Amino acid sequence: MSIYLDKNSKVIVQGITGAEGSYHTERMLAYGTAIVGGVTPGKGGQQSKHGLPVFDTVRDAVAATGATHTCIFVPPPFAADALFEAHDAGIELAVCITEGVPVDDMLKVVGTTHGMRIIGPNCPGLISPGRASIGIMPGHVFKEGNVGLISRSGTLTYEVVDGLTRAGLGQSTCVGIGGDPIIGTTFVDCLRAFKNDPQTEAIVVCGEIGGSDEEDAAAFAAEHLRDVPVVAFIGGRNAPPGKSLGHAGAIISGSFGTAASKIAAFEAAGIPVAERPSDIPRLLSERMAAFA
Amino acid sequence: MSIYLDKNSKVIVQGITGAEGSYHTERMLAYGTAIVGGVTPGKGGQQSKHGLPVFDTVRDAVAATGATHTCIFVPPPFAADALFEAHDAGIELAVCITEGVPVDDMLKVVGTTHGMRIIGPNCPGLISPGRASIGIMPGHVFKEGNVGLISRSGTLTYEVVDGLTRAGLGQSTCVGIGGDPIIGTTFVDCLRAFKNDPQTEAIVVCGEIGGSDEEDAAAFAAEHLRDVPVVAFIGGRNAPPGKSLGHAGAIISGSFGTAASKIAAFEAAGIPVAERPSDIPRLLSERMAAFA
Amino acid sequence: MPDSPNLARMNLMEYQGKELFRRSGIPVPRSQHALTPEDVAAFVASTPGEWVVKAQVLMGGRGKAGKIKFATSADEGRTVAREILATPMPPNRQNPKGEPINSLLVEEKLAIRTEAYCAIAIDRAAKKPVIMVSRFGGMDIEEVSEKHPESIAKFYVDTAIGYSPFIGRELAFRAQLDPGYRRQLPGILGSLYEMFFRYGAKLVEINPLALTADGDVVASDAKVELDDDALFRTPEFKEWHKTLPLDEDETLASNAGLGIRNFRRFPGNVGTLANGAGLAMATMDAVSNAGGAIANFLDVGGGANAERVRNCYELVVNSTGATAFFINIFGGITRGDEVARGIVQAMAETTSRKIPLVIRLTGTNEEEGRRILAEAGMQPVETMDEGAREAVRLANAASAK
Amino acid sequence: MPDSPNLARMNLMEYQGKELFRRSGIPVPRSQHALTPEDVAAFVASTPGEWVVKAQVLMGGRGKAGKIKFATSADEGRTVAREILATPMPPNRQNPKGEPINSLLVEEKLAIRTEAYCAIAIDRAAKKPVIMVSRFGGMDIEEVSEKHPESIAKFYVDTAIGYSPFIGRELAFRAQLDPGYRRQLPGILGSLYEMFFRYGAKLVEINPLALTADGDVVASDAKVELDDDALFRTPEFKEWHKTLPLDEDETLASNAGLGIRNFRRFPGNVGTLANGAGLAMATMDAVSNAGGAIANFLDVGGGANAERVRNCYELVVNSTGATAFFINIFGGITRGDEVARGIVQAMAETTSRKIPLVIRLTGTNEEEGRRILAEAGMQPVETMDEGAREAVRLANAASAK
Repeated sequence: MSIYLDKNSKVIVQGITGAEGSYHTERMLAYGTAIVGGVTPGKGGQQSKHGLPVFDTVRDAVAATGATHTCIFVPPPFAADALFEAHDAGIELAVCITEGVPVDDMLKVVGTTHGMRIIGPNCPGLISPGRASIGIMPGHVFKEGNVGLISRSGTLTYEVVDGLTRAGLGQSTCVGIGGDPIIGTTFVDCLRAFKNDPQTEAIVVCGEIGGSDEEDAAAFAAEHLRDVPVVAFIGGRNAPPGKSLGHAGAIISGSFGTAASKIAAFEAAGIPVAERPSDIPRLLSERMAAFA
Repeated sequence: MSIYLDKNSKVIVQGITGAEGSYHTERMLAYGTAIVGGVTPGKGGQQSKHGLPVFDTVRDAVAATGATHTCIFVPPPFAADALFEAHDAGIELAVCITEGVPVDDMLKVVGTTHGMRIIGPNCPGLISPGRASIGIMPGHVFKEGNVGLISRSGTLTYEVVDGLTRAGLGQSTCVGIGGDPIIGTTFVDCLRAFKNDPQTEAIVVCGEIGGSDEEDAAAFAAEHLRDVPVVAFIGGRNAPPGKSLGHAGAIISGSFGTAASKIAAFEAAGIPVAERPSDIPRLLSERMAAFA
Repeated sequence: MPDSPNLARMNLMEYQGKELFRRSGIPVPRSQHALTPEDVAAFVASTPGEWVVKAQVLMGGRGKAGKIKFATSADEGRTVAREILATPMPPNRQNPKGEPINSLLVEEKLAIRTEAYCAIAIDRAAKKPVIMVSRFGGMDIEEVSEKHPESIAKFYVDTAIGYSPFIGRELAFRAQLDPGYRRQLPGILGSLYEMFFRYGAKLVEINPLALTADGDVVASDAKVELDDDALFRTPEFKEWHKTLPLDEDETLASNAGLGIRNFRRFPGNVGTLANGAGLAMATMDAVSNAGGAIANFLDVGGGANAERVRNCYELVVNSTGATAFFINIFGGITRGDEVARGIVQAMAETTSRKIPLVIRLTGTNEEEGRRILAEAGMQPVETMDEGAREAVRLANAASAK
Repeated sequence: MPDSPNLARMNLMEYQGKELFRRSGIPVPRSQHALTPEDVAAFVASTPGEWVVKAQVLMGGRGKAGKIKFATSADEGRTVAREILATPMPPNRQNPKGEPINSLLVEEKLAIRTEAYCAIAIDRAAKKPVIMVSRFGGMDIEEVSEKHPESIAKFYVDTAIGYSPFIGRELAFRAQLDPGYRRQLPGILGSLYEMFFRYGAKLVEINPLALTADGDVVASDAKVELDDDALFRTPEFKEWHKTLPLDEDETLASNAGLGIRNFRRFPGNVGTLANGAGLAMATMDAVSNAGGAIANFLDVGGGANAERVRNCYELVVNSTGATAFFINIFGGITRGDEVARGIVQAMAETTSRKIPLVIRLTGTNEEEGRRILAEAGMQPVETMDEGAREAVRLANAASAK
């Protein structure tokens, strides 16, 4: 088992004939993902260069292929529209790779597309190693196994996973939730899913400064994951403090999470925080041994 | 039992210090309705002339009284706002008496206030005889009993109920759903509730020309109320056809229901349609005898 | 009838609809509203080109009726304007009286490649706005609906989400529009959706939505119906409202202080008045069932007071063939005592001729109301059917004199 | 840092924010933007009255710094304008460099009865816009939040429903505003909410929101932060964007073709470049962990090509104290072969001085990338920690020379 994605998940690609969409479709197919078609308005009826059927609309694609998942590669001004279209067509899970989506667009999307899980935007996607990958993650770094991983960062995720894989710690599912202020799926959402996934035996949470998602994750873990080994990492520990947003920003929940506050939250929840990514495999192994 | 409203339902009145709100609050209290307070912005902390606490906001009123029902007497430009406020404060059922609410306001309200039942707008409210009344119905006409009644019209409802009461046929709940194009609760909603109400043994549906709510009700009854005596009445049988809306209107579902189409729908569902309101008690008694 | 969508009133003329389109960012041809042939001539003289002169009426079928003509010079403009204004729109099935022509729109003649149809209306059953698109533009949409029902693509909008461009894209594909529409339709429908809510519309329709030889998508006609109940939001339309032709019944109702939908005349001799549209219809039905012929529909509304009842009495007596008057009041929000006072006062004060009254008064404050009527020497009947029978009897007796 | 809300960039000056308020129907005082003392004098001369002259800067604390002054005559206007423009805004804790003053706003002096605070911001955790109101207007809201946290009333808006006037009404009561605000606040907050989405804001703040002696509610100041990512929607702001002061790092980043948030300098000697903000931060952490001092943060972004890598190299070499350069690429969307070509090309083409490179390259197309580097005589290290150690060693060695 895995969360959100397995090898039977039928996936379409919105923007399949664009340069990035086409390139990563090829890679996802190579990884074994069940990509069943793509969407490019005006190219309905054609075939993509991968031999996949192209549709004018998500609705057409879903009707013809039974797709439940979508991977969105469209420019930022059109990302919210692509998400609304996917939702309207009954898609269950949408991965939005696009970087630079206006935050107010996401406020509207996240507040209205109930019933559809969104990963991202500005994220590398998710992968259930050995089964399927949606997004842009380099598949060869990953290895099937029992560690669930959640990360706000893209390349840092690969870094951490690379270490896990080299240490023989395979992964159940790795989710890159994205670094934007408003995202569809949070750490807590993923933790809840991992909790219910029989394959996942340990969890790595890769956070970074800003926001309060890590603090929320620590609180959730303290309450619901007492019996699961969890290790955390916080990127940007040594980053000098950014400019203060000042004014209203500072008095709203979640706008000003420092590395110290996040580390303290995890430690209070009994979760060790790795000082460097390369420390994660050792800490996790120790933790797993302690729980065994 | 009754539907939507019983004597323990805690009710507030939005617009309690206005002329209509105050007058009908008095009548509702006299009927035995558990009115626990009212809302008039700026008069929070005062008492209404009925001795009820007045609050500035629905949220305050709900917090202080535990109200679950509201009755809205505010001018048309503020009706949608009053409904949004009730929804936000966690009200379960809102009766909107106001006539002349813009139809696009109601499109937004009905499409977004999920979880709150709305009766109306432009309706006389609902009454569970012998228990409680919300709205403007003349309570002395009604009598507790086992007939559920649903009507799009106000005064016609009283007419029909007067006949039922005189014939000894008491009512479980009577709902005036309102005559506007977009309303919160339809015939079908009420039929579903009556189906699940043990007290309700027979149902009267008072429709009128326009829309397709009667046709939908007939279809629902044909499928789900085969074992319940139902009688219908359609107002406006002899009304000469109105001006054609023409164009787009005519090709949309529900915008052009003639008396003939409604009568045919009920008859196809095995439901007798009374020719005049005064025929309803006899038809219903016959029907109840046949089902007994 | 009052509650029926059939009587939506605030129908805008083409030039008014296009003004809303312009304000909402929907492309429309260059144009000028004109009241006289001289206005047309002056405009064409000052702005050379090829122009279309169109009668501004609410009826359809202007082209077939010769009420759309072309002009390329001031003289030609004056001539065709005169021709158009010379006669009213001829009657058709839906508008048996035709329609007077009071103004013209002089509009840029477009080089049209093809035409489509789009509209936003309200679906009562779905409780949603519905956006409709068809590739059959310029035809009557009811006809299209009959002959090519599959050609009309519809999208029911969830108002919690609102409009997003994919809706227009999807509709363009589903309706198999010319590919030239694809880029522009999503934006145009978005503006139309925004306009629908901003101005409180019940229907907005662009038919035809033209695709020009240059590849532009332009609203070639405009049909907009605004919701009377939303006019408080747009006081700027009050002027327009006045320019729209009210029919005789609507004018009478308006003059009597009633809503324009609350009164309608018929050829019979039994005048009626009831409170509430449903009861008013049932009252008409009761008169018909009693073998009578109704003279009118009249819903006095929810908050009837003495003055309003008097006005209604006079309206019916003076404008219909009523020889008896059946007043049927069932009190909910309307209090029987007020109605009774109104009736007594109406009969005391009115200078109009007196016709026999049959009064049925029950519901809220009915005892007090009946007491007042009794004191004034009037006796109410007990039931609606009884009242209808009595009113028919009195009307026929009076008419037979 | 790049993903942090701390670096929101499109902060508008007061006069720009008020222009948006004006367009959005939010009441603002009469005012005139002015660049010179002569402009101020001419305006005051032409429009007699009592005027306030305010420095247009992003920093707070203008009043205390003497950068808000009054004028009732042209001469006085000229004099106070000169005084304000004479010196920059003095530094404070948040802005240790102060801020130059380039323009002024001349504004009607209001007779103020009392002041309140209102704002709309984004709550990341709730994923909702949050509307905030406090009766403590004119104070720093962070200070209010510390001293009177209960005084700040908040409403989290469900974007599926949007704003409705009850929200403003409820906030006015909960924040215990002067009753004079009640009638106008709901409309003002509605306009502010609409503006928030129309212009793609991250924060809109009115502090103070004045209640005048005449009973009008007016935005006395304006703080607006727009989302860079939404600027495509409002091309009219491009001009404004240019007028805002970029700091040196932002200017350097922008000139190198990077996003203004993607580069930041520090005092150390280890230059860094990574792809992705998370990895860039982790790279800085790795250098620190290896005992080194970083010279910069640099996120080359997701789609790095040869030219961009060269630009980044030159940026770091020419603008920081870096004596060695650690390139840390983990390929996902960025392909290792492209990066390798970029590095090779950068070193071949650059006219900047050469400093030792340490390259860590893995992920997508890493074999091809490494082959390219090897052919050019460069050898990548295996891990980030190893690379960081090597870069620190080389940097310290070079710096020691």
